[in-house]
Amino acid sequence: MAVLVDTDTRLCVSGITGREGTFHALNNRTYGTQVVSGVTPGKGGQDVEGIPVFNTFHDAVAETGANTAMVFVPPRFAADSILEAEDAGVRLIVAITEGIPAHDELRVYNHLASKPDVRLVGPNCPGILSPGKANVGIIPASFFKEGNVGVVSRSGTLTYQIGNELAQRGFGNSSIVGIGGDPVPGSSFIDIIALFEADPETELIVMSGEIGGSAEEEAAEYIAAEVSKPVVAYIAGFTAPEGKTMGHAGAIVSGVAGTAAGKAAALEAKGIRVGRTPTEVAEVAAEIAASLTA
Amino acid sequence: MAVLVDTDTRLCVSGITGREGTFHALNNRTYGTQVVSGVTPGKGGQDVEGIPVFNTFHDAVAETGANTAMVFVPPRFAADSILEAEDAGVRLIVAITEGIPAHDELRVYNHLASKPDVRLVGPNCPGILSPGKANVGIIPASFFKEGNVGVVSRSGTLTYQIGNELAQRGFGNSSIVGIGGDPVPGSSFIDIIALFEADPETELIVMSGEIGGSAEEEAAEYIAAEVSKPVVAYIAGFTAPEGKTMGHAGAIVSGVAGTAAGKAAALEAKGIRVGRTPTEVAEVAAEIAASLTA
Amino acid sequence: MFRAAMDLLEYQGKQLFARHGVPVPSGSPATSLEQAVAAADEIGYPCVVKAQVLIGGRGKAGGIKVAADRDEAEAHARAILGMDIRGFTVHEVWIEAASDIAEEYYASIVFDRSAKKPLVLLSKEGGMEIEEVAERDPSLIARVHVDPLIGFQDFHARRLCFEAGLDGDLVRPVGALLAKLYEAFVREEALLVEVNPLTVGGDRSVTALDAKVTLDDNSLFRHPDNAELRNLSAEDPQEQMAKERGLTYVSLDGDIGILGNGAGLVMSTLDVVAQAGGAPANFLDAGGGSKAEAITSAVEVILNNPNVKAVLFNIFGGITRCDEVAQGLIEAFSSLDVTVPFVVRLDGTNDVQGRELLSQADLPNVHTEATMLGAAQKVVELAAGAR
Amino acid sequence: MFRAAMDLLEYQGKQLFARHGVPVPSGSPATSLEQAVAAADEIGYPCVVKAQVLIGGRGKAGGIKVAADRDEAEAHARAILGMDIRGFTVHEVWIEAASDIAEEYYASIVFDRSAKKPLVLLSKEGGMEIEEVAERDPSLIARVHVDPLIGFQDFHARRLCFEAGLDGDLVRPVGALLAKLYEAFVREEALLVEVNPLTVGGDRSVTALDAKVTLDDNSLFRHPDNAELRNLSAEDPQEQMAKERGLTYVSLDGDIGILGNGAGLVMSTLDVVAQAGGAPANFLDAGGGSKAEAITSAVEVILNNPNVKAVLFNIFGGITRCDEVAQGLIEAFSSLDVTVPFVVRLDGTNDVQGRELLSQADLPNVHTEATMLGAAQKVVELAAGAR
Repeated sequence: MAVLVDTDTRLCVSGITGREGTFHALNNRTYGTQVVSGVTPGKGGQDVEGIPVFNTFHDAVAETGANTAMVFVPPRFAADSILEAEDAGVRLIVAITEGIPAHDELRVYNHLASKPDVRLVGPNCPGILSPGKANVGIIPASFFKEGNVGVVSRSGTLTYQIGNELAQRGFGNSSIVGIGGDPVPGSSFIDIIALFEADPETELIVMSGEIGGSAEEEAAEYIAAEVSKPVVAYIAGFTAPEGKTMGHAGAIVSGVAGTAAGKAAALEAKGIRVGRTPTEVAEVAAEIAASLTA
Repeated sequence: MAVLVDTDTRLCVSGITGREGTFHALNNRTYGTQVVSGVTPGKGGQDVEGIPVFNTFHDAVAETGANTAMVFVPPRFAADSILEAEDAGVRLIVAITEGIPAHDELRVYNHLASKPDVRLVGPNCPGILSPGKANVGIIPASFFKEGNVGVVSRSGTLTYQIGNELAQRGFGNSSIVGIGGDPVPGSSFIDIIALFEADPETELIVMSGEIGGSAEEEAAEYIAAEVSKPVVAYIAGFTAPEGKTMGHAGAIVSGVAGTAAGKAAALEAKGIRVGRTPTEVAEVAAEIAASLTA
Repeated sequence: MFRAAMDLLEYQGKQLFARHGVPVPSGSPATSLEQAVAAADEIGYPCVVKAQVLIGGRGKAGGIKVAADRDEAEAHARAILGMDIRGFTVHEVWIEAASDIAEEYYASIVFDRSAKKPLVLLSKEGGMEIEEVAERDPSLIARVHVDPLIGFQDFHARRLCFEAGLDGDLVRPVGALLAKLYEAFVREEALLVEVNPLTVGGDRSVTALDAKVTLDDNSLFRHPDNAELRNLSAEDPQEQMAKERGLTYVSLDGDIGILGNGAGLVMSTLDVVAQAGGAPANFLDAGGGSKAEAITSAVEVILNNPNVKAVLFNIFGGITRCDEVAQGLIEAFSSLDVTVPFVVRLDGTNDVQGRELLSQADLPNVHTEATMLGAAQKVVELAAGAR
Repeated sequence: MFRAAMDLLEYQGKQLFARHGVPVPSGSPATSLEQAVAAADEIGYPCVVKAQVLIGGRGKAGGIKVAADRDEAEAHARAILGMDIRGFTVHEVWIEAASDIAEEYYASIVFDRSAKKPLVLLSKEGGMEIEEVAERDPSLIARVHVDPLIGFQDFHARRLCFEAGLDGDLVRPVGALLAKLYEAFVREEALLVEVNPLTVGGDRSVTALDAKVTLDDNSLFRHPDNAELRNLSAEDPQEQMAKERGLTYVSLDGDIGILGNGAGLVMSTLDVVAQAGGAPANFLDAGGGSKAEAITSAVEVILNNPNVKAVLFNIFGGITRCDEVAQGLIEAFSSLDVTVPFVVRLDGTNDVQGRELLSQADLPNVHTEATMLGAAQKVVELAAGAR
């Protein structure tokens, strides 16, 4: 078991004929992911090292049974590509693209909110890796092996750092899910933690947050109320200067300032342990794992 | 039992201080409907013969526990009022208003489509009467008594005509639901027939359609597949000239011309009896009722 | 069914398209020969003289002619202005620059009542016989539904173009045209926009060479400019009179005038009259809550049709009060010279009072009947007697 | 977190509001004394001279003054132009017609990240202390979420006005202003629009007397006019330099230059450096997939800050290839005169090749470390030695 992507994943890559799209599509295929098709308007009929390319997601789904989309197109085309994938019947959409306009994200999020069977992960995320099963995205898979730690993170490279620290202490992962750091992520910490809670293979959950917004505070409430498995958290940004955007209106809205200290306090108030550095997160995880075995 | 409105209905009337709104709100209350509040922006704090008036639906719901809205405001304000009622948590909205712009109806319909627990009946409909329990709308209740025939109709006055013919043969009604004749009704024949199918009191269903669109053809399919109770249909418009609007593009779209003859044929092809006049509908109903008793 | 809608003339539709950036040929409307020739001179030659009527088949009827020079333009305008095309008189022509046409496609956006969404159609098989194409091989017409809350997206355009089989170089320009057409559909609150043909020129530019637009009467309060476009000259005189009075009236071929309240009941009344062997002269819905004044107006409209031999009033009162209807009928009789028989059936709200009023007024040649069926039979009998 | 956003000066915000019909006072911007006086003459007296800086508290700092006549206007403009307000130099003033103010309200629209919907706020308690109001009595601020797919409806406006406790006669004009503000928020793709104060005049007219607008950098490709509004003069020189090179850079107070790939990893790096006893001089995210060129640029930006005593490179390669990073660093050393020590930690994609490249290049005073923690400790030690 794993969450979201596994050996049943049939991946269609939007933007497959671009440099990055080609590189990661092939990389994912090399890892073992079933990369069944790609979409590039106007290049229907071509192929990328044997992966057939279609003009539309509708054709790609009809011809290759794609159930998962990875979106690699430039920001100005990304919202359209996500909406197209949904319209064509794809049920998991992983958007790697960084820099999508915020109002595009807002429209996409609220549109997908009325489609309970469709899940968007990202945008501006590194994707999802289920070690030994499938890699959808840009996570460097060689650092990770199969295991029982589920990782969910707002950050890309920080995820690798934490995963690496865990790996050095002998942990493997059920799945590593990057939800992205944008203001309107398609999936939240809560969404992914709920999946890990339900996944029999996952025994320990690591959640990596950062300053801004209130997603970590909301996750703290959810974990306390709904999650039976141990959770270790990390928050980046203790040393960061006050956010330069949103100013104080953000604080009026959410009632929280979104600081790292505030987030750590909210998590600890609910009994969730917070590591102060990636190294400390791995140490805490090892400690908890030891107690689980004991 | 009855469908949609009954003794649990707590009605809030939008446009209650208008002439028509006041008249029908009081009429519905006289019938026995719990008319708990009304909404007229700027008249919050007033009352209409003891019915408190609020500035917003949110206040009306919070203060009076309204669970049903009746919309009586002029067409240009009606879509806004429906959306407000939904936003305030009302779960059944009955829109009487005639002449709402089609694009407003389209937006409202598609918005409500993502709220599966909210039902809109109408617009441009006479409302819903559950004899002996509640009347929400403008159906002249004195012609109808409690019984086991469920009536659903696209037309207002034609409903009264058919109901009257049925009453003259001794039939009473579980509920009479006017779904309205607009191109984008909030509830379809299928929606209401499904309710009647599930309603223990309803033993016979009368469906009154008319030319245009393909709602009757779709209902025929649904009835054949899903409905165990006998259905008698009526279609108005055999003598009508070809529709002057939509021209032939409508036929290209739906593949059906929307004629009365076509609708009657579609129903009869599924074994559903179609009365040629309101009188004949009542005769067929009487015949079926006799066979049910036998 | 008889939903209030407003068809635009071709040139009105093109002007509306142009406001939203849909490419259309330049042109000018003209209602006189002088205007037509001046417009042609202004546009230059060759130009096209096109009859402006709300009916199809203009081309076959000789209502569209290319003019190579001023003499031809004048001759064509003279021939077309005043021409009768399938019952419609041509009061206006549109003079437009001649187009270089390599291909003729079809595009339209309609309300799909079944899906409750706008439906966008695109086909390479444009020209006059699109209905036949739809019947012969529906796969030649690409169809895409649009969620109106999210609007027309680039992917909708691409999907239509690829599924319709367009050449790659046309995907962008045709897609852009469709996006603008959708904007026109939504912003102008149209019930239908149709472009047939959508032409591709020798230079691969795309143009809406014809325009069929139906607007929603109910939305005209938000579009005062559109509200003024009404092309009354093409309408039936009784229909025009009824519209001015806020009544829904459709002319029919028979001799029995019909008035009822509610479209469904009126349609049903027509059916019952036909079943009884009569021929209705009209559909007239006096609407919900009809007041005495509306009834008086309605009688006037019905009797304005010289074919009417007898009139049936079929009222089932809900919002409409039968005493108001009776009062309206009495007032109509006092102000009009009524020479045909009336059959009146009043049921529903205040029916007793209504019948009482009629009985007291003792109007000449007005018969009351208790049932819809009885009333229909009576009026058919009276009309037959009056023939 | 360090999301690319663009704050507008008050007058830029007002001009943006005006495009969408939000009522604002008339006025003119001026960057010189002469322009200011000419603008004041044009507008007439009394008028207001307002410092244009991207920081609050202008009024308290003396940056907003009413001028009764030309002499006062000149005196105020002279005093304000060039003034320092909380670290920001005033390069521009806005001269506007004085307003008749009876009441000061507050209105804003923000992205609510938690609800994933725009949130519209309205309060009668406008003026400077809105945050305090929010803390003291949140019920004084009416809040309404808007479904972005259906947009701002009349009922949203009414609900805000009634819940904020506005007088009945203000419900329509304030509601209309909010609708236009929402249109501006959506059409211009803002992250924040704020009006504080929203004034009610003696004649009960409503006006946006101030404007705070934050635009989304990511959407500027759709808004070329807005893209040109950037107010570079107010930005930190290193931040400006970084922005021109497409890097995300934030100046900090310390002496250790930091470069990483990915905002999360860079933030984490700052934290670890701080824990090790150091003080970061900057946040610099070279981004995903950083190429050699971007790395060279980044080094230049970091070293442009004279406070930097040592630099930490913390790279965990995913898209970013460590050999590209090494190559970039080598190129930077060849083109720049580097005098401070570097600590480099390379992990992830092509890390072996990257470390090999560095070892071959044998750059002066460049130390490689295997772990993030080790690298942080080393750079802190080197920076301390260089002080």
